[in-house]
Amino acid sequence: MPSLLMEILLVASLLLLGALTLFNRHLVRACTWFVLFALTVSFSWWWMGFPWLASIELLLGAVLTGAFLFHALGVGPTAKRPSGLLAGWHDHPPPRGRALMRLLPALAMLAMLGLALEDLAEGRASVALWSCGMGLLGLGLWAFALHRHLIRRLLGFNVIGTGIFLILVSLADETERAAAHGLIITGLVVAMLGTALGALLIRRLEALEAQHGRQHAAGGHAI
Amino acid sequence: MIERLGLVSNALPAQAEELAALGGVLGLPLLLGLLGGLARPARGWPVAVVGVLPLLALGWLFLQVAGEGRVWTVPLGPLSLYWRVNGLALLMLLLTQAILLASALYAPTYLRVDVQAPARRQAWFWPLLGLLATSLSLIWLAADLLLLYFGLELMGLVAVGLMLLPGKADALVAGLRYLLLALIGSLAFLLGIALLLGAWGRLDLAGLTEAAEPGPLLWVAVALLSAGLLLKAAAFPLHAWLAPVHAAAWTPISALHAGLVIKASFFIALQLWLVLTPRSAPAAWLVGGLAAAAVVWGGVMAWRAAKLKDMLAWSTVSQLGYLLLGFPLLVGTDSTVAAVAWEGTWLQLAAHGIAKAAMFLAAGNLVLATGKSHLRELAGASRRFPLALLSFGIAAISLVGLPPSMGFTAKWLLLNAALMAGQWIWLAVLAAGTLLSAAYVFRVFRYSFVEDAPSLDFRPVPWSMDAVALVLALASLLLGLVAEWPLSLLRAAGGES
Amino acid sequence: MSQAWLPVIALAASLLVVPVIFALPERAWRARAVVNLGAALFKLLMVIVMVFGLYQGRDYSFRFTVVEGASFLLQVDAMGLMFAGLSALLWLATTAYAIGYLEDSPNRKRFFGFFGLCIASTVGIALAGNLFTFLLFYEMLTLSTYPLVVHRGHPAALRAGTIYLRYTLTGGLVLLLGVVAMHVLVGDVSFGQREMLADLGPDAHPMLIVLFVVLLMGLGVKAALVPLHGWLPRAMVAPAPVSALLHAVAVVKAGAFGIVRLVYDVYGIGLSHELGLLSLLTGIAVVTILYGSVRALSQQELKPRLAFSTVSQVSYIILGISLFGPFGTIAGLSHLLHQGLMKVTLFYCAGNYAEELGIHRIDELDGAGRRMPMTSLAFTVAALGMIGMPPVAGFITKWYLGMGALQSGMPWVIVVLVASSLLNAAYFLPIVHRLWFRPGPAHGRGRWPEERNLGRFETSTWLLLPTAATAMFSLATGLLAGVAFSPLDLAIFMANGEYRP
Amino acid sequence: MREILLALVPIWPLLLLLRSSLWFAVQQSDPQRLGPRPPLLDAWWVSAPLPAILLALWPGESELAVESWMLGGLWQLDEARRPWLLFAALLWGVAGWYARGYLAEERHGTAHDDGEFRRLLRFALLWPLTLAGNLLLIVAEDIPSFYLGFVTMTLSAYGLVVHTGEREARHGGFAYLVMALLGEAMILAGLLWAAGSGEALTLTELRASVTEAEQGLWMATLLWLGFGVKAGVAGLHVWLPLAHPVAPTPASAVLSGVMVKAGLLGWLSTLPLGSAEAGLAPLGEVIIVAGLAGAFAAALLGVAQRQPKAVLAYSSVSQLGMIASLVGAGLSAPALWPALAPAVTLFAAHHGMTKGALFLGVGISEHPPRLPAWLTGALLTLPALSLSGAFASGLMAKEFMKKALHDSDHATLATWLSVAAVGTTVLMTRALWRQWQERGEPAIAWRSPMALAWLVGVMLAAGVPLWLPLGKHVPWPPLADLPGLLWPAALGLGLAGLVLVAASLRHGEPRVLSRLQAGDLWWSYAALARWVLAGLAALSASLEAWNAGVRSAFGKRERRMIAALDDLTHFESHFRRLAIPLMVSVGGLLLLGFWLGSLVGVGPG
Repeated sequence: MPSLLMEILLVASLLLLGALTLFNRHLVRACTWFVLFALTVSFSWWWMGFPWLASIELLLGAVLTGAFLFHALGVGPTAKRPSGLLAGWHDHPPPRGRALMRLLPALAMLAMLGLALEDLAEGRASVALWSCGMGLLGLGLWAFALHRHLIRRLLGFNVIGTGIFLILVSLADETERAAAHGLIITGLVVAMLGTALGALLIRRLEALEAQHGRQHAAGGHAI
Repeated sequence: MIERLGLVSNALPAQAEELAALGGVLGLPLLLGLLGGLARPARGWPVAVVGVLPLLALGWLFLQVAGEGRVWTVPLGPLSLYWRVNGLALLMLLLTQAILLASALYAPTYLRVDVQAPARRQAWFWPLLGLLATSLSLIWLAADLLLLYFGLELMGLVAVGLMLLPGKADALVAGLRYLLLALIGSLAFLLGIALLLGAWGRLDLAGLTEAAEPGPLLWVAVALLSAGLLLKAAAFPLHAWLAPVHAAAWTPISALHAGLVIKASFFIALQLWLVLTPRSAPAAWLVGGLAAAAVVWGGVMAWRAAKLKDMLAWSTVSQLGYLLLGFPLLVGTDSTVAAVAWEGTWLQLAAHGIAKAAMFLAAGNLVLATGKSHLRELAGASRRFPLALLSFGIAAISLVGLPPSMGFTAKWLLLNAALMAGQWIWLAVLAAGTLLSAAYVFRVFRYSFVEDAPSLDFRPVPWSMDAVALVLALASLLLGLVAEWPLSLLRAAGGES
Repeated sequence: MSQAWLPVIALAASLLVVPVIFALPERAWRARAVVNLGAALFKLLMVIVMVFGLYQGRDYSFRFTVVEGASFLLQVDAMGLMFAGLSALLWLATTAYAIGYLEDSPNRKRFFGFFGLCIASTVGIALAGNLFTFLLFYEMLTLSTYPLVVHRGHPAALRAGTIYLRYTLTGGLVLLLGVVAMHVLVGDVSFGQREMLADLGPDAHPMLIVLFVVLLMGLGVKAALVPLHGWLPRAMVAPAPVSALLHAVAVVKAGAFGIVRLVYDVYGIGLSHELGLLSLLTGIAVVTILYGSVRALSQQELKPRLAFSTVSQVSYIILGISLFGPFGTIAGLSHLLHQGLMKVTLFYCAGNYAEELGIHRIDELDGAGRRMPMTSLAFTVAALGMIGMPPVAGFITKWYLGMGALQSGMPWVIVVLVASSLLNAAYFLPIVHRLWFRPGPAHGRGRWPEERNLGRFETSTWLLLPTAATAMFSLATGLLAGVAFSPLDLAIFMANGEYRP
Repeated sequence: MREILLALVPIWPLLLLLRSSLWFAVQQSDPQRLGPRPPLLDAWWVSAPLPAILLALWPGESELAVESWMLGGLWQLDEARRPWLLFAALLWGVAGWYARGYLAEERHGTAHDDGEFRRLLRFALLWPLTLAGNLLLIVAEDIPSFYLGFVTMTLSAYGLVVHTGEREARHGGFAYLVMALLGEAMILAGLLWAAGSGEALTLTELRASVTEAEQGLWMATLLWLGFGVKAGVAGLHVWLPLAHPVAPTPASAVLSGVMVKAGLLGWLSTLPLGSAEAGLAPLGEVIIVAGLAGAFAAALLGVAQRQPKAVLAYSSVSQLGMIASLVGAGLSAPALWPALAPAVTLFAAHHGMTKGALFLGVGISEHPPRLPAWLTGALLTLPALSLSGAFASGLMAKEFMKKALHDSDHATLATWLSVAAVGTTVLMTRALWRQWQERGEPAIAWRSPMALAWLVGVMLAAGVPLWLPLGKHVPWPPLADLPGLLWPAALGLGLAGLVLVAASLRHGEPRVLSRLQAGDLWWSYAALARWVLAGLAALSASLEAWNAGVRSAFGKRERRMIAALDDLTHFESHFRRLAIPLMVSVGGLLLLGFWLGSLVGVGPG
């Protein structure tokens, strides 16, 4: 019973944190929410009995990825105000119609997954886990399609990744756990590296554009 | 079909010697890359001397399999990894090594001559190059999804890293887009793997062949895998990231990327289809439709492109369409058709790899020599840079698919297969592709033959750069006549079913 | 050394010249001339050796597999040798001519390199032993002629080059599709294995007809059959030796030769006749002959007029082979050579006029016979040959065409022949008249457009000798048509082979 | 020896030609040099027909087969060819000799005037070439050689016709060439058709082939018309009166004397005369009618001419019409032919030599030799009388012909021919009258080549039946027949006298006559030809325009298409923006494909 309660709590908090990460208007805050989100994920791994995963998630997901995100924003321990150009740049929230349109891919993806999992999920333990994963996946995809802001897209990517990891774990048996963990670890490393590369790139881009005096141009690049 | 892929079900644990050969093929490039990063060669010849080593390792590996395909398992903790060595893998490895070696030979002089290549970034070039070689080799050799995923991710990140090396704003923006899309693509790939793992509990391809049963789950999994891979392979509607990336990248990297990197994704996708859904012809036809669209759209865009490198990048999109035709011709067709299409597809892959690499190198020489990147500014090039233009032209012959080039032989096989399968529509696609590619390629020559051009400043490039491009181009031309040789390699180690 | 290598050596002789020429520096024109002429002579020698070998019944063939079901095959038969001989002979002449023509002009290295490649492709086409190999060299020819067409690099040349490519590449593509279909249908057909298609039986006949039409469309572009001839008059902007080669030996002839191969060696004349394809060819040829002649009438410049004349004349070859019976075959095959000799002469002359006097338009030719008698004489001989006047080679063709027309039961073709002769006369004789009988600058009226005194004689010796030589040859092939190894003799030899197997 | 002579018949003139042209080449090699010119029209040059004369006089038949010559050369001199070869060669010789004198002024002018030299050089080169062609066609037995000779003669004679280069000359040459080409075309068609249907290579086989062929009548018609252009068949004769007056006199002489006979020889060589199975009788009738019509019409038109050479040309048409009617008789009544053939040959030779002498006489009347006027006049009148059939060879030929026709159902033809002779007489009178009016002052020595050649020509012409190796004896007409033979001449003279008197009374010539230009139908032909040519040109131009139109339309469409494509490239940014949705939809699409696949159950094997 407590495990079920805990499960529901975790799922709810993960979804909530994910949504906050993705849709918070304030970028620095969104990044902060992301760190919290990663911590929660790490906790979930630990709680499910995967301490290795939990520690790696803690290190790569929460600490390093968070650090790189803040680096991209230009927020550091010394400078409280974000100095990155991107931090000051906001997506204009799209009109509602378009926002709903952008939801379509996410829904399609979820539908596909639902179709696939229909006959598979029965008898497997953690329905909550994969539904949480699917929720995160949907949210992430929507955000990714909706936003054009680079950092937000990086965030979206990380959230989607987490969703997929959750689904993966939910589907894997005891016997397949090793393979699943291999995949997840690889994925985590890739996500971290990707974020790191993205963050470094953003900084470099800013430096270049500051050099050339093309303010705001970076945001103008459709990415 | 499984036999062609070398995926025999009786996997044997790898012996020490075999393991060493495998390690040599995978590890040597990485080692040499690190070495290169430390030494930063300024001339081509040390690279040439050292670059032979991976080839030797490859030869050793070839001796290990001694004429038939093998699948080895290598235990890694609780996991056991599956490796497949057969004719196809060897052919791909050879292609990889050849193009890599050419790029590596070209690079020192290029980096020295191109003033815009900062020294600090040059240091990154060599290790990344080694890493790319390793990841590619991994993909060719991997026989389970975990290894494939690992290789794919590694290759994707390294490719982005290489693309970003010039450090110019355009390159960065394009590279960022590439990075994000590649990451999303690999997520889709991962999701597909997750489904497969969940359903059948195993990731080795040979095992999956036996275990997988058609049904919504398999379909969704393969659809997700394919979508992710097609995004990485720059297949038609998902190709948008490709051209800007190439326009800004360093020449040898463009050559590698167009020649090998996107092919790896295609390779995995085709392999998965053949393993998991070898009978779903209608879906393969849909891919064929994408292929047709790719051929036409890529061709049109290349034709209208104003810059030389853009043109080449778009031509990659178009040529990838030819490769995607392998899907309808290989999936769900009978074995005689498949036999021809099989050879045609891989030959096309090799042909495009070599020819495109040669074209990029030659184009790089032209751009470097004129200092201009627009087609129009090539006026009079035929008089001033005959060698670069000649290399470009010879490679273009293969690209267009005119005899006696490799591209022609591949197209010949594909046409044969299409006719044998009664799929006439692909004839039209190949024909349109040929005409479009001729149209865009000959634009270059048209401009280069202009005689009354103003005499611009230009600096001749060192001969070694021209030589590398020329050798690659000649290879793409002459291997068409002796195509039986690569094809026999393809058949040799277990390709024949 | 095995006999199989002889065709390979012949091919390599012209192919290996190319890298040598590209390696030589631009200024080394003497070395280049030596290499060029040496290779041309060597190739001529090889062809002669092979001709003798063939008459002694030796079998030269060289084969290796390219991909499964398609092999690279060089083989020597009478038809191929005839074409190889033509190309070898005219290569020699044209090389000499080109050396003179391009004296002191830029990009000679490039020119001669691609020139050699062009001829190598022609030899390849001649010696190709199956459709696949033929296609290989056919496309190579397209590519190697493009730089020659655009050689001058001015907008008109570039435009012409683009149009040339549009036509020929499309044609090559169509041919490729046809050849692939042929391979799928019956596999690798060596030239001469006619029974393979005949054995397919009547069910395959509709398919075979469609295939024939496809292949014909592919080949017809190069053979300049109406309505696929549009590139030819445009390609006139090329330098004179190129035009000469394009019209007389390489491109146009390659197309015509391909059609000859298609009819005789792939389908076999019997099957072609049975399928009614010969009538189709006759129709196309007749239309082309008349259309080309009519269009030539209204051309005011020399080279376009010659170009349309080529359109018309090449179809004589097609007409010849489309007439069922040995005489038609003889006419078609011998015209392959005759037209080459005569047309090359005409183009040399046009080049001489342009180089020496700057003449491009026909009305500038008044009285040129007095200034350049040798050239004008050569022109007259070749023009009379084109009209079909004896004793120039063209008469032999016309004679056998007439014979063939009756043999195949189509006497109306004679009307076409006569009409074409009259039209030919109508556009050639005025030129001849202007040359000899109209007073012009040589008589003190007006000035030549751009006179340059190129040599001791009427013009440079390099230009004059090939012109005179080919004119002599076209006269001799007609006058001494009965001599052994003359084109007519070869054609009769082949026709006997076709009809009395 | 005979074979060598036979080979030399066409080759000797060509060697002479080569000699002159080599001289010229030496000249050309140094254009700056204006030293002494090589002598043109020298004695060697005149010797061109010598081998032919020798051969014709050499007894015995000869044959020369050269396998490698074109399609297999076969040259022959048999008894049928001998008279033709002899009279042709003789006339060529006489005319050549005459030309040396006639062109003496030009010859002297060459030293100073380069243009003059070139013009004469052209004459000197083309003369032997024409000669070679003419002689070749006589000795040729294989069709290609025959046709080669015919074409060579026809084409190179153009150069002789336009020798002076004046406007009339160019026009005459044009008429000549156009009609000749028309003739060549018909000959070629007929030859190809006939030879093709019987796979014939020699003229004998050709005649057999025409006999046997189903459409023999049409082949024969083509050949008749084709050679008829040369032989002046009514309607196709128009070039004769145009070309003759403008050509230099020696050229006119050979043109009218020998070359038009080539057409006649063409008929004899290609039409199956005397063969009963040929079934060409209808054609024969047509030929007779056309011949007679030509004979009369030409006489009428000729009288109206002012130029003596034009009158003589019309007379040639008239005479050739007569000969043609004899040939027609041979076709319509094959049995008659063996008797008729020698008559035709004799008539042809007689006309050739006489007409040659008459033409040479025109030059003589312009530049009379220093001889007594009565002698010159008599010598000028002699061939005229002969041609009218009132004297010498004419009388004998007429008698011979009448005899041949006598006891057949074509006896009426003889009467018609006699009536035509009236016209000839009138024409002769007219010609002599015009010559008298335009006579020049005696200027040249009687020993000069011109005068001597003329004298020889007149003598030879007068005695044709005596020396012509006809193989048959030509008897003198018995006195009893004379009135029957002479009345046309008498009547003609009377008529001419009347006309003369009338003319002298009216002081001048009737205007009707002056309106009849030389060349009669040519002018309407020219109009027709212009119309046809204009039509062709218009067709060609409209094709050109259509082509250009299509091209520009294509060009426009191409530009529009390229613009559209350029627009389309902007669409690319959508792909960039929508990458993720596109990826998902590709996935969905594939899923759909798999689902469809399971529905259809596709999957062979």
